Amino acid sequence: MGRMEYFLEIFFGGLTRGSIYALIALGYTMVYGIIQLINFAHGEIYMIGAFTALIVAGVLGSLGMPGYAILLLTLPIAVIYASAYGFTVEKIAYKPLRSAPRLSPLISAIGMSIFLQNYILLAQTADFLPFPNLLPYFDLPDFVGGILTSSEVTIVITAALVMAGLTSFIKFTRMGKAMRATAQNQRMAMLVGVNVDQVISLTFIIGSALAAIGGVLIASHIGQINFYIGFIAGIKAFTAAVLGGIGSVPGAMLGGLVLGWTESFATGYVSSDYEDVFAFALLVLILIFRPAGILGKADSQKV
Amino acid sequence: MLKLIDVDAGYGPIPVLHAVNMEVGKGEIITLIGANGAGKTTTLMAVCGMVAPRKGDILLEGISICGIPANRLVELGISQVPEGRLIFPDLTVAENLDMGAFLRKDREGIHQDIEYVFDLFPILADRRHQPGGTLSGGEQQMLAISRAIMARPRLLLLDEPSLGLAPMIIRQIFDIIVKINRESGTTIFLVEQNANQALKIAHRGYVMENGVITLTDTAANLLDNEDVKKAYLGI
Amino acid sequence: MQGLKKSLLTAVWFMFLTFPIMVIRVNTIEKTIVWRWENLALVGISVFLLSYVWRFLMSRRERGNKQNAFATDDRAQAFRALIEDRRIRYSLIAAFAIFVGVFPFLFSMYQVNIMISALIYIMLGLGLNIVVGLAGLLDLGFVAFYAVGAYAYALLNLHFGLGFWAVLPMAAVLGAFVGILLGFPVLRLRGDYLAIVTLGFGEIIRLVLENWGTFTRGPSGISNIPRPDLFGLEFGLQGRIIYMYYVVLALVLFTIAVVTRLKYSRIGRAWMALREDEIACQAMGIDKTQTKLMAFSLGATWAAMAGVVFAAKTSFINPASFTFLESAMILSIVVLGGMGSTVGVILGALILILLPEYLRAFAEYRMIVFGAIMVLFMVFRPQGLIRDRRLKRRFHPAESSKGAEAVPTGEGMARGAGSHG
Amino acid sequence: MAEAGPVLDVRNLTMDFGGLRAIDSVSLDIMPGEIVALIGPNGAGKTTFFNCVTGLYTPTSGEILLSARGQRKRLNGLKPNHITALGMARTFQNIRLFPHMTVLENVMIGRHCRTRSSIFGAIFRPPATRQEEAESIEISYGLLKEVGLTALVDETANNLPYGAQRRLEIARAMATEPALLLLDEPAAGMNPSETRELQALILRLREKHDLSILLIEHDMKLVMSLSDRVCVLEYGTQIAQSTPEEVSRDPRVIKAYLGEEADA
Amino acid sequence: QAAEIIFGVPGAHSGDLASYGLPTVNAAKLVVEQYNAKGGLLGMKIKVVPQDEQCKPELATNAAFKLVSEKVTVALGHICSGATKAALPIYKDSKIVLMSPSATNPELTLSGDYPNFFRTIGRDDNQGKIGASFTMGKLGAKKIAVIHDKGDYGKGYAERAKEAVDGSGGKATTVLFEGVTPGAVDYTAIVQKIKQSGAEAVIFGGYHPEASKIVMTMRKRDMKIPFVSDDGVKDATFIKVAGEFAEGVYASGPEDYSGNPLYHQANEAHKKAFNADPGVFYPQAYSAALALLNAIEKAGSTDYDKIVKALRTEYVETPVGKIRFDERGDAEGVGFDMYQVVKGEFVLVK
Ligand SMILES: Nc1ncnc2c1ncn2[C@@H]1O[C@H](COP(=O)(O)OP(=O)(O)OP(=O)(O)O)[C@@H](O)[C@H]1O
Ligand SMILES: Nc1ncnc2c1ncn2[C@@H]1O[C@H](COP(=O)(O)OP(=O)(O)OP(=O)(O)O)[C@@H](O)[C@H]1O
Ligand SMILES: [Mg+2]
Ligand SMILES: [Mg+2]
Repeated sequence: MGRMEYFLEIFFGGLTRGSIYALIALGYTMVYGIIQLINFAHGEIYMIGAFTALIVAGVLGSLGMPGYAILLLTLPIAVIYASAYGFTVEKIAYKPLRSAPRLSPLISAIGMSIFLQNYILLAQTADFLPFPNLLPYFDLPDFVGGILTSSEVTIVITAALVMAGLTSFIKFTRMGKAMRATAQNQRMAMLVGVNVDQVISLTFIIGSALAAIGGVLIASHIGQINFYIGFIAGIKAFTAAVLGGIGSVPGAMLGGLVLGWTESFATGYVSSDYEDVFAFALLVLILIFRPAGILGKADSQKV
Repeated sequence: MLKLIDVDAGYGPIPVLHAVNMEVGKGEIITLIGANGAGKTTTLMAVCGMVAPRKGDILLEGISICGIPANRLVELGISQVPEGRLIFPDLTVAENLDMGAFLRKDREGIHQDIEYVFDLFPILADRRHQPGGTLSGGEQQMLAISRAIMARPRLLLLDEPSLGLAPMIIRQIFDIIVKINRESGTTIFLVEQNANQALKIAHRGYVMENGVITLTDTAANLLDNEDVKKAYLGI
Repeated sequence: MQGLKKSLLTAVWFMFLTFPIMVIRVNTIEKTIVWRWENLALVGISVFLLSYVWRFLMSRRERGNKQNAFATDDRAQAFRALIEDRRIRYSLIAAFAIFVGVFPFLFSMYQVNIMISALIYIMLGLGLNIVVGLAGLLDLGFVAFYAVGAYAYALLNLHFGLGFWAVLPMAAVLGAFVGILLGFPVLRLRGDYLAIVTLGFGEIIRLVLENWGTFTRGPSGISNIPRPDLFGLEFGLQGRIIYMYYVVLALVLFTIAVVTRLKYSRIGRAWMALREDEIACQAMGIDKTQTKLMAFSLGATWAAMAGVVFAAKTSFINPASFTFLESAMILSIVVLGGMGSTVGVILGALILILLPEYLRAFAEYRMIVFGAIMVLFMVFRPQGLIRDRRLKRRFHPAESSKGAEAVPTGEGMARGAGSHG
Repeated sequence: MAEAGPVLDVRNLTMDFGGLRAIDSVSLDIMPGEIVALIGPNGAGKTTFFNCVTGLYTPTSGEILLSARGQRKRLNGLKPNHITALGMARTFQNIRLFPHMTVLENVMIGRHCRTRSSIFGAIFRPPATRQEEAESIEISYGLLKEVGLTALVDETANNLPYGAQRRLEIARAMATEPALLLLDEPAAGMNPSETRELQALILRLREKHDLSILLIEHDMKLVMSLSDRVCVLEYGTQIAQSTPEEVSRDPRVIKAYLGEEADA
Repeated sequence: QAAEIIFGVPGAHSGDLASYGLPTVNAAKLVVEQYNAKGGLLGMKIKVVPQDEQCKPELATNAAFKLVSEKVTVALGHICSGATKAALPIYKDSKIVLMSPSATNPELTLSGDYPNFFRTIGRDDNQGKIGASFTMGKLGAKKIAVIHDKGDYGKGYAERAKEAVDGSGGKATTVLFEGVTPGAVDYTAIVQKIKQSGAEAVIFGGYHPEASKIVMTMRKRDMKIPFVSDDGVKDATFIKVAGEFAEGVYASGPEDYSGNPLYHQANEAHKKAFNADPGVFYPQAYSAALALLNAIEKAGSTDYDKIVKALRTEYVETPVGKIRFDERGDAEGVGFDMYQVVKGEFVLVK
């Protein structure tokens, strides 16, 4: 097998993984951007999205629905549920802490994460469950067939579309503008007429929706889930968000990809023993030279 | 237009305002003067819904606005130049102004108003693509005023607009306040340390000490008042 | 009435929310579905009832925020008066000291054992409190230094037969050294960037321990690590545990003494100032990097010492003990207890470490209850259990009367201070 | 003491932000005991000048020399804390106190660079450390007495009224034992009577501590009555430097800054 | 004497490894229920006391102390070898028998330090050798990729397998020896690396979640080389999760028990009681519970020495076969066979 081909395989493998990271990272970055909170429960939302999808797909499957119909119904329901969870978590665990010391919501988030994990553990199961492949299968042209699978193509394309959508939403809509203003100064945003509570809720809803999409995509691709998948994915996605510059939406995307590639290439050309070591070492290196992440802005506070 | 009736307010356990009564007529410029920490800012915060009064009531055109969140009050036509300016630091000057018009839908009008404030403060036009956070103190103050104007308010609350401005600009700003008041009939509620100038442009004035209104009269009378002269005018 | 409607709505919302997860269980292979409708009713009813409790607590919290000016001040004042009465204070302290002193003889080995765990976490918490609470550096990889200490003892013992007391100071120095090594490149990062980098370091160290099998024995860990000895005396299991308890207790007391002194020293003040405003600090002549580095490596020193104790206590270590979750737990101790406050951290450690143990009665619901309690604690006590108070200094009237103005002594000026979070 | 040379000697200081030249070749010296005011329209670069001199910004070019505490040093490239240790202290345009520390502690932070005790000192508290600490408290308390804040020593800084915060910032700066004090708009937000008190305070401090002062201020009354010399900036360039009277008559200054009917 | 027999079940019941620990609790409950339904043991009711330790050594010592202080009679568990090692001295000092369904670390029995330790699962070292020789011999692979999950169990197995391959005198070589991160989002990169290495077979040490992910990724990329693994993989869940992709996978496991009616009976009991398929280590746990209670019954007493003696002498019928324990505590008769997934079931490779 050619070196080039191997390189491409590794490259696309990293791209797929990176796209997933990016989708989850967006949730972290948006929430962080707006309320400066590292939402440790975000990984759990991703997991809940995947679980809901599994349940819905299971029910629909038992009704004998065709594959594409299952996907078309499952994805929106998973997204709705994940958003509802994100929304509720914010209302319960973070909103009462708006004026609390900065680290308090962080601890509340950690507690929430433990809670949600065990909720799924108790209400469903600790076991790994097979996840049906919901992604459409299509034949790829021969020259890429050996390198890529159709689900990878689906993942990358979906992620790209979603991110493009989000970017334009933030850039061009009123709500996006309100989000940016809220992120910078909540009090002032209120004083120009932004409904800050609503904006924060919306941020959680969008972030959770993206995580659910990521959850459904990757669960279909990998074919299994359990209650703990959110934790590792969450840490990685958070790393990606910081790598790209936390608070920055394009940064999260770039960070996700860079992280995905780093891990992929580290495995491919060095050793997967130290895959994570490479990922974190890269993070440290990048932050040493760009203290605010790749696309993060050093803050323009004046003295 | 605006009426405060026996308002008590404060932060958490700390009481600041005690039975404050004030009235602002339509199209009027009134000014609230007082020493540092008297509670002037707190009064404005109570009016714009950022601090909930503990007792008493606040009426806007006869309707109680207590408990209405700040963002809804903007829709009702209250706009503010807050203490500390609160510029959006990473938005550019132009975007900051745009945010000022957040609730407005008339693109044309917004555009015109941006040109209008650039006319008022040409230096902002020069800095229009610079992030707000990097402006000098005075430039930020101009931006904050412009941003408040962008909302086309009926009632404009100004918290020490002359703070940190060059003398020439201060005069200019007071002129602009008068101009806004005259041209568009905007009611103006001005909080100032610079009592001298404030009283010169205001119709009426209130004096606040330790959260209590101790004196109210027409601006001209206050300028002549011996106590006021001693305490606030430095004469 | 209003409340009823709200509660009903909340109940309905949660029934919707938990519907798929609580009610449906699918088997995708055999395409079978189990419906558990009874769960839905359960959720509905319990949420309905809980929402009343929640609202009640919320309104109390609100009221507390708004109007505690006089009410709680009275209570607090009365309490403080009680505490400040010397006789009462000293007898309270003495009673507590005696209790702590005879603890191992009153309770079962299990109790003593978990108390040792709690004491270790008090050490860790106080160490992290220097970094997070005093210096304001969010460190999510604190466990790395803990691992360094534990492995230092395990390996030095394995290869060179060094004992607990020999390794303890060595590990402290090693911890400080590693702290400086890791801290140096990253301490110029701001706030949460520092958090993630330290998280990264924590993971890196764990992964190295896991993968570098020839040196660390990899994932299978190191067993048979001896407990501390006392002039070569042999005790039974019970004796060893009790001795361990006193060793750890002594270390905790030492830690408390050191941390308290640091807090009210020149260095401690610089840390706090740094936490509040870095730029102003620099303008006041404080070397930012050096001061941060001091906090970071001092925290690391304590973590490493706690690591040695930990290795001695469990007699077995492997990398699985040093995950990010552990760092998160230590951080929770600090925040939940009350940042910067020593008593707070002690309470935090006792609660967060002992709580899961006492929740064992809940069996499989243990961790879900634990998570919920963490959230509730933060929601209803956001500033932590104990709010850090700044030391007040009373000046003698004699000294002040020479001044240009009269200086009130104490009471009047102390009020209201500290009521800002 | 170095003989009668300027305390601060700034030569051709230039500072660029990206494409923007905020300060353009400004030179300024301050003699011992002198009070110099830096005035100019908003955005002229006054605060930036402070930031360059105190090491928060690295100037694009130019020389900054400080003669204080018996030595003469080039400040370019030094870190802010180092510069403070050399004998220059400042206050900020937007007050930057340590909000949750007590008033006394705020001032004691200023003592940091004049004290030595280490971690070991802190832990073991040898007599030297104890004495140093006692001295710190005494000096800080003395300074609070000078600015009239002794009634509030145990209050946390964020609970102070605005004017008190300004004075506290000055006391904190004084605790570093500066030869040169930089004040950025100390009278902003004060009413005329408070401003008069401030003026007295500044003069008192100068007397008592052999202090030179560089001051940014928009309150012309204060500037005119306080300063020995005034330097005027506009768009980063220096347009005048002279006595207050001359400056207030200078047509360029009137046009750029004071406005036609300068009523000061 | 207590009027109850306390049956301790320490293990990971929450956290990332809960899926390995919870089946043991279920097994214990079912077996004990059986006994209690028959009127208990030695005239006493049996009570199951689960203690969660998340597979963490320090929590394991807490759990052990807790059980000791609750006067536990025998304990079934500690799932991970690390936690078991940390807790064992406590049971030993308190003279309590501990039987693990899943701790495979050789040291536990080979070191001779723990006369109170027993297990119903085989040791890593045996399995690794079996896996390697099967791959080199039966499958005739010359180039072998050895992958593990960096865990205690998986890495131990993989190292033994590698030793066996490298020591085969040139019959075969290890072309790749690497660990994957458990729980990682995907394993595409390592699979491509295996492909690139030109390996003719993969030996994997670890548990079924990673195994199924790797196998599925391989098969989806048309890599048809044999996949050989251990008894952490030889589990119904593996087939359930990997589905059609599981076909053809080899996994070693305790000597064939698919023909054992007790095995099927145990599975059925689980499905009936919990409405779900049993998880990993369920048969081992079920067997261990039977063995422990049987020993008490045969010993006619809850006395430590008598129980130990009974465990070493009395055979008992369990889902993993008819077993008793040797001097070191390993179950006799729990050797390893190689199985292959054929039509959705593990069948013995002859
Ligand atoms: N967020 C807050 N929390 C607690 N107390 C506050 C807060 N903001 C202001 N205060 C206190 O309330 C009192 C009144 O403050 P306020 O800001 O209204 O005064 P002001 O008249 O606007 O003074 P200034 O001229 O300084 O702006 C002061 O004693 C102040 O310390
Ligand atoms: N960090 C920065 N990045 C970009 N531009 C900056 C920065 N800091 C200051 N500026 C610009 O430099 C110019 C000078 O600012 P400076 O703060 O020195 O003004 P100033 O003279 O202090 O004004 P004021 O009296 O209003 O405080 C301003 O136009 C400002 O926008
Ligand atoms: Mg104010
Ligand atoms: Mg300035």
